Amino acid sequence: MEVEALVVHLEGFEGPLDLLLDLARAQKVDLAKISILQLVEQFLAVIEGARRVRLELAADWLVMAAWLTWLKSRLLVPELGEPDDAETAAEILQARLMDLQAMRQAAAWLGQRPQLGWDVFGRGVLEDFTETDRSKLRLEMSGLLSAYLAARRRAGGKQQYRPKPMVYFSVQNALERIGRLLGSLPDWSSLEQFIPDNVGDGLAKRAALSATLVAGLEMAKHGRLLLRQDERFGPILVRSQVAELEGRHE
Amino acid sequence: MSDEMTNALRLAEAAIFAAPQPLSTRQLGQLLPDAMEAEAVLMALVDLYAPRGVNLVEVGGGWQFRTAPDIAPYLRKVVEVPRRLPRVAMETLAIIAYHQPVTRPEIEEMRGAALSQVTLDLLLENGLVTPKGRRETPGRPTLWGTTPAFLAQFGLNDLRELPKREELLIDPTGPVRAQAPEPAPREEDMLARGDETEAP
Amino acid sequence: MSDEMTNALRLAEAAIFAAPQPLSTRQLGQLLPDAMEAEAVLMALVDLYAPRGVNLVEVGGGWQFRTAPDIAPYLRKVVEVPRRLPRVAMETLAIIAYHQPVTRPEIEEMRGAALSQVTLDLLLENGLVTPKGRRETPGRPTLWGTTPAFLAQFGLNDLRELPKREELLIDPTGPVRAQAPEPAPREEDMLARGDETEAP
Repeated sequence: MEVEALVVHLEGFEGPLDLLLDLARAQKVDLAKISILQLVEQFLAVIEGARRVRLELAADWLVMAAWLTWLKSRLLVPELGEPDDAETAAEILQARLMDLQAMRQAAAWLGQRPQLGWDVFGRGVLEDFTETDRSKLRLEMSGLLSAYLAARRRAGGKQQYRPKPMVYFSVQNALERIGRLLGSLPDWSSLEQFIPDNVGDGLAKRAALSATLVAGLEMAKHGRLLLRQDERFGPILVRSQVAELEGRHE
Repeated sequence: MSDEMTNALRLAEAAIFAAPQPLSTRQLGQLLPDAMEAEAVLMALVDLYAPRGVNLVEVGGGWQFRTAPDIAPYLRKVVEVPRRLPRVAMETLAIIAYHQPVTRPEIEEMRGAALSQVTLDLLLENGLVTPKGRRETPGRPTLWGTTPAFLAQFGLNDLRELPKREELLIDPTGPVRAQAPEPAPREEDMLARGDETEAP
Repeated sequence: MSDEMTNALRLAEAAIFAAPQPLSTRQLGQLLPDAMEAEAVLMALVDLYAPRGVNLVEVGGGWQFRTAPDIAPYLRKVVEVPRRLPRVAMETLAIIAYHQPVTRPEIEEMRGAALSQVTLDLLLENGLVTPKGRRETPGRPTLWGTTPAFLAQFGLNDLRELPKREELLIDPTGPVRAQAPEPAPREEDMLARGDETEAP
């Protein structure tokens, strides 16, 4: 029951620093003179108490606890590490607590001032004595230039360049064509023969050649035909696998 | 004046001052100590404020402080809210500025859209553009140019102070070149490259 | 009182009543006849309204009428009052006021706790804080600062009216009084104020 109360108590704090400040203030001395060691021990005791009830303590509480444990060990046995380390850390902690304390005091100072809309009120209804004169123009150079660019781009945009769609003889086409023609070629024949006559010249012709080669390689892989090239850069020859087997049988 | 009355007046004036709507006599009565009659307090307050710069007046079923009518004229303030030109007018103005003297069909061609009379009238009314003679071609179309008022509006001393067209990153020939039907040289490039790499 | 002064007072009170924002001494000076010193008129007006239900106060760099603080409890019946800011929001506001311009991670580090969106929204909704650009460091975090509404809300004329950090550090619960190096009179002031406000 008592421990439960402690957990609730912990949740009332806005994070570890908030609790530390509260503990520090409980020492009833100037923040600049508080005992950091005592503070650390108190904090760790609270955390330990809370953990006994609930393990899932928020990460920042545990991080603070771990750091304070380190600080405590250094403060107790300074010769273990560089004593300066612990002193600096203690000073930093003290400074942070003093900063937070100052800000809390500032909040309290603000809070006790008569606040507009709570403690004092301004005029509920406003009279408007302003007249609006819309006779003048507002023009800016940036607006002029962006308008110019927009107009010219739009005019230009109406004549947009669209490349003609290019339809090349594809690998799919080549697979189909070779498959269809292969049976009618009993002996080795040039791969180029499978390129249709109507593909055109230049890029289209080269695309068709590549597609046919890829299709040939694919079909060779699946054992439907044989490919042969007798010399470097020489013509690539094709023969149906069926024709090859039949040839062997003969 | 009794202390009671003084306090009632303070309370009443604060309530009327702070209320977002006119405060009715009944509402005020609920705020005041029982003995005080709201009516009497209000009358006293009206008298108190009568010679001042702010008067207590009855409006819309309640009471409100209002600036004394004789002072209102001193408080009147004119706020200039300059208009902006519509987009179309701005574009037209820009084209006239950069291409003057220019005819209406030329403006339309450059904007890639028809130019309405409303837009041209708007520029004329504001003194930003003016006719600059006619072009001696069939139909003798009017030539348009900008005015000194245009320069003043944009804080320019001279039309030459406008940023140069080239600086604006427009490539006027760009769209035209792109329109060319055959990107022949590029294709040649590709073929040449193809030759090098294509080793059957 | 001279007629001239009476008229000046009428004009000044009307102008301050009507202004949506605190009216600065300079603005008032522009309204008044040349001979009248705005400063003197304002002082007379402050005195005139001091005992009344509505007072003239200096806030946010200008002058504004506000209801007298002692009347607030009665007015809350007439005027709708929003909820007071929770402690987290007040602390966050204090940190922003003292350290502006300040980033959210800096606020969180000072409070040693994450800053919830609810808190930030609350301060923004009340118009107390506003983004003040970005810090030119990686991630370009938004910088936060207080608004003129913050000054108006807390009846401050200027951010410099906030107590100094050293003054804040005097912990009224501790035996600091003798040790603090602060000049005595100010310290006494602060302590007195601190004692009143420090409600644990």
